[in-house]
Amino acid sequence: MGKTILGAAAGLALAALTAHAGVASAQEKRDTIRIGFVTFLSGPAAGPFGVPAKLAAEAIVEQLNAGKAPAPYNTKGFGGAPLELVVIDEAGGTTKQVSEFRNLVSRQNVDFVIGYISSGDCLAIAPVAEELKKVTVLFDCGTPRVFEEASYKYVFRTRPHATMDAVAAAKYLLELKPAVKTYGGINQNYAWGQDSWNDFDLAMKSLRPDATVTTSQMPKFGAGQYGAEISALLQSGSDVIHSSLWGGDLEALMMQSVPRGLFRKSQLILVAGEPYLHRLGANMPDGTIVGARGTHGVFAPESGLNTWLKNIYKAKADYDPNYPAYSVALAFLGLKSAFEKAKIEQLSKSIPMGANKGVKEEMEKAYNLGPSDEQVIAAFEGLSFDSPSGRASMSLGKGHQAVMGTAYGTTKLVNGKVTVTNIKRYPAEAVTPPDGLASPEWIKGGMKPSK
Amino acid sequence: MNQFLAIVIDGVIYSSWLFIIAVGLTLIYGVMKILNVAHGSLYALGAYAATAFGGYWLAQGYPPMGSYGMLVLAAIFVGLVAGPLIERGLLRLVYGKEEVVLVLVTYAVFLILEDLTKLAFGVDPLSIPEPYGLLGSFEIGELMYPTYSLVLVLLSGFVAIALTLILGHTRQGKLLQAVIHDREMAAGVGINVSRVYLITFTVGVMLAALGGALTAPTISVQPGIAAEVIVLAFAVVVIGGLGSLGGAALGAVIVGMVRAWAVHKWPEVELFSVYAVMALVLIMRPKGLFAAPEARKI
Amino acid sequence: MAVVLEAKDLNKAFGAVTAANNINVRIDQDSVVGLIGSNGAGKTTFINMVTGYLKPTSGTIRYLDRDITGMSPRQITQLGICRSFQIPQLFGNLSVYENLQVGVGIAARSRRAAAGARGHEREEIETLIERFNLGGYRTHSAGLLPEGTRKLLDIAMAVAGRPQLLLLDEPTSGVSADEKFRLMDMVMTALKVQGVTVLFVEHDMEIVSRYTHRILAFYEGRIIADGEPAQVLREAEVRRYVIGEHTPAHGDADGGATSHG
Amino acid sequence: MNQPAHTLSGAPARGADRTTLVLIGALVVLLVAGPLMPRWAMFMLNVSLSWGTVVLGMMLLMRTGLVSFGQGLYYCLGAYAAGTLHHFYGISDILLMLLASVLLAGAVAFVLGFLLAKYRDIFFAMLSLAFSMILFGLLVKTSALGSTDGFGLSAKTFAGIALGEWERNALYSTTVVVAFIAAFGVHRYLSSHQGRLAGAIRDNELRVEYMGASVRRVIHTNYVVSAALAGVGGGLVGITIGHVDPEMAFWTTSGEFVFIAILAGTGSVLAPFLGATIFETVRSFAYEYSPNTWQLILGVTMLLVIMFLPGGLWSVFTRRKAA
Repeated sequence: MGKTILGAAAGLALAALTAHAGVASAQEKRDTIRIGFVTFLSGPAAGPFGVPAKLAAEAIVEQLNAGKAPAPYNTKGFGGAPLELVVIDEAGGTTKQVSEFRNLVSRQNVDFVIGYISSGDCLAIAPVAEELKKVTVLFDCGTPRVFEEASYKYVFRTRPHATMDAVAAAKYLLELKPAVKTYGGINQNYAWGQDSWNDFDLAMKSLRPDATVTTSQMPKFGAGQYGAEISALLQSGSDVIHSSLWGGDLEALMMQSVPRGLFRKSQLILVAGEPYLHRLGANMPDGTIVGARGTHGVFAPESGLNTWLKNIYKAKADYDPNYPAYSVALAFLGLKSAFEKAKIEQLSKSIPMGANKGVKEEMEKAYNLGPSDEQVIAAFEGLSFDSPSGRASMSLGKGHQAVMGTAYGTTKLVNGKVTVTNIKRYPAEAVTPPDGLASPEWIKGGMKPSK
Repeated sequence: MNQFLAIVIDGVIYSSWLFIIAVGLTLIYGVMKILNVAHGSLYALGAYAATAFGGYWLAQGYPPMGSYGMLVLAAIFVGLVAGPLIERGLLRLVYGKEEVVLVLVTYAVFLILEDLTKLAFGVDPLSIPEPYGLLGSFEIGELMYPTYSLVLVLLSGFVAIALTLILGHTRQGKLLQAVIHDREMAAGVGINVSRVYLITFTVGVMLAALGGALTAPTISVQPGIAAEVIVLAFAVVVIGGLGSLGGAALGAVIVGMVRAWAVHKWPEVELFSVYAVMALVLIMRPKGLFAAPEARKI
Repeated sequence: MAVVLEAKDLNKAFGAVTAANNINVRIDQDSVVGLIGSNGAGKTTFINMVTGYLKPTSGTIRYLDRDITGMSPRQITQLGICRSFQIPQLFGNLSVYENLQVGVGIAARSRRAAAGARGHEREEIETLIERFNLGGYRTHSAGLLPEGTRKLLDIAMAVAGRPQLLLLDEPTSGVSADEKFRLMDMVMTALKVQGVTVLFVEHDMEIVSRYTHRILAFYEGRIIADGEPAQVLREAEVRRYVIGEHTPAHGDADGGATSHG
Repeated sequence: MNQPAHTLSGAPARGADRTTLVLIGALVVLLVAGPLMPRWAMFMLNVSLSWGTVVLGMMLLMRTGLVSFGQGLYYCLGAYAAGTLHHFYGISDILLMLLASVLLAGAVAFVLGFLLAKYRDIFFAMLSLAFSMILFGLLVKTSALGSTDGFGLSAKTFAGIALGEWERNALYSTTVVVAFIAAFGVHRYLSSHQGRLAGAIRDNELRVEYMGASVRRVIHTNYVVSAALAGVGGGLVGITIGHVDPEMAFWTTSGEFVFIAILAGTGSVLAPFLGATIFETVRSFAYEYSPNTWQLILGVTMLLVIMFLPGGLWSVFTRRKAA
């Protein structure tokens, strides 16, 4: 009767797993706060984004647990409760990620989830977070679709969405070179590349209707060989070449195109170029327009928090934190602020009116119990908080989507080291559509300031 | 016209790159009837080794020209280490299993190597750009090409000719062809098949690694490059006819040209041009362009 | 007597090699015909053409007044011509029983024998097992059978198709000398019951003369002799080229000749 | 004793009734146990059973001697069929969505089948891979379908009955029942004449043709069936995950199905489901406990199975029977 063993086996396995989960959920909730952290540990996104993000997360958690972060973040962990990270690889596609998210929530019993670099994963995870009623902070994905297509109670995104990258790029370009007649692009053939190009194209059309598109190259993600694309771009003779390439693809493109003098003819815009300045060095042509998808890295305003992040990050890696690291800081500090704001409110509520005995007990009880998810959410919505990248305010998506200003600059080689000069900052309202208005429509409508 | 010229040149460059990454795959299949999914990982290993060797060489301040030697050395090194290791340590234990099972074995090797390379070299992109710029560049029309691409073209041409000569005109080559034609018969007449396998696989790995090593200066070497290359290589060898050297060459040229054309004329379809070609060729010639003749059944 | 099979001016060339050279022959109902000839003489080529595995270069093959030239093996089989193979063609991973099950199953369906096929099939399988005395091997997988038994099963499979014309390609090759007659007796009795016209390729002259009414002697793709066994075997040409006072230097060219096929 | 124990061969017809019994047993156990499990376990089982259904189709092909590296094509089509119904036509009834999945996958397979039925071995694998990669490319180019980001979907009703809170359980139960029907159907099919032909074709096409049966027709039929199974599996996964994207058609997805099929073995219709469950469990715990080396773990597992369980995990059970 071998085959009946199958049923038994499956049953047993599940029983075992169930028990495991039972134990986990038995532990008292808020004594340590378990945070599921999802980021790319393998695949092409691991090097440029995933692992820097992980390093930043670990550094920040250590600091917070030690209470070493600068004010106002100098309380231990979240409101005194130490943090514990459960790190998961984001590789493997949405199917696996949704399963992993569910495991994090109901097998690992994490209290919060912070994660997701890929927009696809963010779109897939958000509804699940809602279903499982788990407060989830998307830290690095850019697609505006998350809050433009739906609204969520449990999902927050502490970085601004990607529309501003394209819009600001177009504005900066035209301020720098008002005479632009023709522009082309080379972007990866997947959602991020396509959206970046389309938004940039729309923005150009509404800002400079007389400028024309020469060519839009769409090499597939990870193509690695760009010989033909470069020839096509060279022949297009564009005044400007827009690119949202990142990571290995961007580096490959630069290595292959600079020796061929592509950018002697054309002005280059790298929407996500900032993290590679230190890596590309001489392969980064002077006068390239670069962004960091927000006021991160070289664009981050001087502040105690900024220096703090740089120092703790450099203690773990041998180079400056790039924008994913800054996004991680935004996520953790945003959640921390919300958590502690909620806790204080709850404490104040917990003080019984008029009575003067039992106060201590009540407060201790409340303190140990920590705030409920409901309270954290209430505190998080519309919250404004400081970060190494400046002040973020959760003012879009019914208070769930952060808006921040952004900045672009131009590279300049100063004795062998790439620096960024001529930095221009754009306030959030100038580059971000108002709540309830989808990005493409807003851009087509002439990008009226949202406030 | 000018664009046509560009298409041809870009096509040729891309084709030679394709040929170098694909030829090892078809060689191994031809002799051992193994479609080696791990080919991509070995390509990646070659690239990583190249950054390590080349990086060391340049760091020592030796003459930069020597870095080319380092690239080749890296490939040979990977071949000599990984080849025997995988063939003797693993493949030998599964010979005689069905082709698809062997594909799965190499798929497992692919997964394992993905993580091992990650553990060995980390996830940060590595690069060795020097050899790419070193030779300067030349102009055709108003288009400038790096001389390195020319080197690539010549080298893959050299590889093609060398292999053809070895297979056709040396004793080893003849033995190899005997094995390709009929394993049992070859074993029967006293050819040491197991040794032929070992050598073939090692050479195949070397070629894969060479592809990686030569690509390293043009890209940033990081996780994920293996998976990208393998399907391309598959497409090329399948189009040409599995196990056929000339097939691999022709397949590379076709794919290379079609892609170059797509990029210049119709960028939207570049993404799946390769697979469209593969499907079309297989539809017209079910076993690829140069298919080996079938043995009689009854 | 009715003619079952008729070949007219049948030619088959593989490049330079002529495997069938202007073959003309008629096979009568219920006759048992032996095909003899050295390797490469074109016997198997002839069978392969009749059963549709090879297309003749020229000429026609008629089966019961129906032109079957260039039909596919499947169509031809469905018309009632079945064959066995020099190298038994079995379903190696299936048991002997399952092999016959498949064979009988297909035959039953292509005959559209609607009448309670299932029950009949089971009996048919049993009959075959008993007639070819495979009872001992029922559950053995065909791949692991001894050579003689593989031959038997291969023939049983052919018979399972309820053929009117049966072609056996070297039924006794690879069978030990003392087994040959037992095997042939078994086959022939099995066939008698069904009333089948039989063509078989054979090298063993004893067997040919014992079991056939008529012999076709092949040499270099031609039929060099056709008639009563006794008489054919007496002919000088046959003695030289077939029975072989000297063996012609064709090597294993029943392979060679048709290996491009 | 002498029954074949290699990966792709047919199982003996004997023990058929036992399989049916186990199937019914599993159906009841799973239906009852599901709601009692922690949600993550129920979800994992839900996904595993859906994959099992896809792999069941693979198994049918393998029984015929064919391995497709492009089942992702139908898996993805099935998912997108369900998805588009929800996303563009506001239809979110589980049954209707699954029906769409089966029909679309089946229809496409019927057309491609005429072509693919001519192919064998690696060429069948490669051509099917090419087709699924072309679909991948098309989807990536289609921004209306969200390009690589894909889009979300969910089930609201079952045969018109509103689900509300019960969506998860309804989905799970549907999956269990679908998986059961699929497994039972394929089991019956395999022990029928037509099913036996699969094994025969795998062993010796020539003889099948020389018995008077059409190899291509059998292969075509099995191909369509396997595609329909992949389609419904894809539909189930799409709804269960609540999101579909082109990754589902990428060659690595198909590779995973082959992986599971070999891992499980083709000895019984129960194997694919067992294989999928074990695969998903191993993977998910590997992700959790060694996020940096989960591929290594999968690879090693695979090698161990190929070396020591040539019949796949399933042979563990058949062996015990022989002893």
